[in-house]
Amino acid sequence: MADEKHGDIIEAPGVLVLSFIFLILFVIIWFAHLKWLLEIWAVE
Amino acid sequence: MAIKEPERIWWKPYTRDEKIWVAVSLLWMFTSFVFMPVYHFAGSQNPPYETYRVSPEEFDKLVEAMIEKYKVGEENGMPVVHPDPDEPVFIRASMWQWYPVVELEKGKTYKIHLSSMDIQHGFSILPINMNFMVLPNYDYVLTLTPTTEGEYYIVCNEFCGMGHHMMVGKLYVK
Amino acid sequence: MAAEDYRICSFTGLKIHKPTEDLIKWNTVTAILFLALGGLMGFLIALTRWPSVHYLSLQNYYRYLTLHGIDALLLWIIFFEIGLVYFTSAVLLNTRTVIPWAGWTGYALMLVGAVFVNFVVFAGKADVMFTSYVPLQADAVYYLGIIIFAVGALTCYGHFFANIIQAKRDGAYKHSLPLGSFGLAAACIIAVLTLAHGAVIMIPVFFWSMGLIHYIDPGTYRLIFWGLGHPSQQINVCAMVSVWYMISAFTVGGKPVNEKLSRTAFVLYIFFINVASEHHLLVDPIFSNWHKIINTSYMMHLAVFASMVHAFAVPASVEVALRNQGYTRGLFEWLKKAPWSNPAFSAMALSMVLFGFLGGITGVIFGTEQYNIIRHNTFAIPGHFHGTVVGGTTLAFMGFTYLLIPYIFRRELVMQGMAKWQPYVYGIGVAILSISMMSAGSFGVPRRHYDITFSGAPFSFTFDPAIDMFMSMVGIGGILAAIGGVMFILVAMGSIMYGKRLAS
Amino acid sequence: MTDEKHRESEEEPIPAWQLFYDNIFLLFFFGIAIPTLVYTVWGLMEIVQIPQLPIAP
Repeated sequence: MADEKHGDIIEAPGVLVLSFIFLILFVIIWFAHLKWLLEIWAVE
Repeated sequence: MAIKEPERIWWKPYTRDEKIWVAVSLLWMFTSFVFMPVYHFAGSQNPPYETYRVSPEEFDKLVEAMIEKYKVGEENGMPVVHPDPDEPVFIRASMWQWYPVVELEKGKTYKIHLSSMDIQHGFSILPINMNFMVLPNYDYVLTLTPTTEGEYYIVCNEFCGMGHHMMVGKLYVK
Repeated sequence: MAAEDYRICSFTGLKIHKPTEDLIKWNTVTAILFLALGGLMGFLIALTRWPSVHYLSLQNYYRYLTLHGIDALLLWIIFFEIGLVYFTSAVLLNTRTVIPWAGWTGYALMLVGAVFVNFVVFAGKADVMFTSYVPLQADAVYYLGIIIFAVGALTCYGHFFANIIQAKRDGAYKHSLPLGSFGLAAACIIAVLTLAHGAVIMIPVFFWSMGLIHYIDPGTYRLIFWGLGHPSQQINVCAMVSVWYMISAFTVGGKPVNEKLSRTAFVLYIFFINVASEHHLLVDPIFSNWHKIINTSYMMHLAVFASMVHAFAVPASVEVALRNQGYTRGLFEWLKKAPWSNPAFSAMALSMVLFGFLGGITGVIFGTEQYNIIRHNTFAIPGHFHGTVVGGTTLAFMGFTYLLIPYIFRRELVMQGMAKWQPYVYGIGVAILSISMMSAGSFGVPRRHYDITFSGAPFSFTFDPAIDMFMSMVGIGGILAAIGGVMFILVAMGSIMYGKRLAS
Repeated sequence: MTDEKHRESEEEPIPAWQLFYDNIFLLFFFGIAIPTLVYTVWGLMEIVQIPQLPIAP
């Protein structure tokens, strides 16, 4: 591939979509744990 | 190829998909990592950090003194104490019991001291599911405010020998 | 070096040095045998945690659990990684192993240590779990075995550096290591740190177990032990990621889309992933919040970012390669046309999915100091690391074994029909196992626990009835994973012993 | 860095970051130093500074 074009192309659109699915799941699971955390007693 | 030496200069600009993914990953990682220090100041559930050295003998004396002062009954042969919220509470771990049974008042803040007489144990309050480590020769002080009433159980969740599965204690919140 | 010591691999065109080939063969076969033993233990443990089966006796449960950790987590993975050390530092560079006798010495020490540890645990003198937290004490032979094994492993990991220095002198590479070797370099750097921590703590504990030292501070032990225990898993992560890149290259001709991106991710691993050891100490007394926050938050997230980069870069290398082969229709034609019946490829793909979705996400969450309060030492933790180490590393290494059999052992795979299905059976089994462990753990079910009905306890706690289903699924996932494991052992050992010889 | 022999034949200089990444032993140094200081040494310093329990009998 030509170097000057390198910055502008999307080489792996499929993987980019899959990666976003992964990220969305990550965020959902993370916030589910925040909900669990808020249910426990106060401790410090 | 991952199995061949790359070309002489491989330090090249990113493609657009790489830039997008790097940017969103960094953004999400940034969110997740500022959560810890921010919640440390803003939130009310944080790992306690108050800790001291204490020998098993000293700790045992503190436990016995508390039982003498605040004992209100017995359950399954184990003393039940109802300590004053201003006073420290001591819970002793040993193979294989949590001693004694403690009654706490809802909404009051307690200093709960945990230490072990012998080996390492895991302090797990169920079903609320809060977990802390208990080490011999160290005192771990939880500043705990129970916010729901009921009967709770303390289960050991660090392997401590063949009686590990029988190491269950009790905690009341009234 | 005489030219007749080399042969040219007919599949890859790589130049393979005879002593290197022997070292890879012996380390790989030993690894597979320990996987078989560790897997058997894991199967029995899963059956025991299935409430309606509850198979093992109290004593055997903890004994086999200790052994499962040692054999499956330590021995299988490290022996295999030593094979990878020679593969990436000699075979990939078309050069030789510089000091074969050091390789054999390391191998012998590792084997002796491994046999010691297995023997003493089987004999019932070390029911201490993988972590052997002081003051819980095992027989001195146990610690001695671990130390001998670690010295052997250090010799072999160190050999990587000797090989690449010599390779550069010989002109085998000019500037940069191939990415596969670079990943293993990261693994070897982490290995040196890991084994140094191991020496610092295991040698005093060995003297303590003989009565020569009277006291080992449990807090110090935990700090240094996890300087050994968690980084040893980071070695696996680096080795696994470079195995992903190599499988992508060998099976579909994938090349890293951007060497800069992939190498940056490895460099972040080298610098920052080791401080993630702090995960284990988040709800310990002793350490200040800032020690916990700096180590897990600021540092660790840079390493997690690196994993997210690899999670993109490896499949992207596959996509780009397949698009170049003409599968360009729509977003996902390449995915449909990927070689899903090639067990090396499917093992790599499943390994990435399981590592990322199950192990990775939960690892980051459980490693956050606040979340750790609700997950520490619950069954969710083994759920997490069965996602990373079993679904991720073990499956990736199984996939790589399917490549080593033709390239190094020069045998054709036997039972190819079974080999084709093996990664799926194993992967699905591990996924069920891991998900159900994490679900049960979110209700507070403890790990390393013989009986969650607490029979004989002064007070008896009853879990939410939902956990019965999850704990039964642990058993079912365990059976499925065991079937997948047996399929792997049959195919791998069958091919190594009876596969059709391939001409070189 | 021993660059001379490459520079003879090839004109474009190799970027500094690439040279850094290729220097396995420099990476080795940082890979050992960072976790040892931030995790181990700092942790040991905290362990030795833990006070005695003031209310101990």
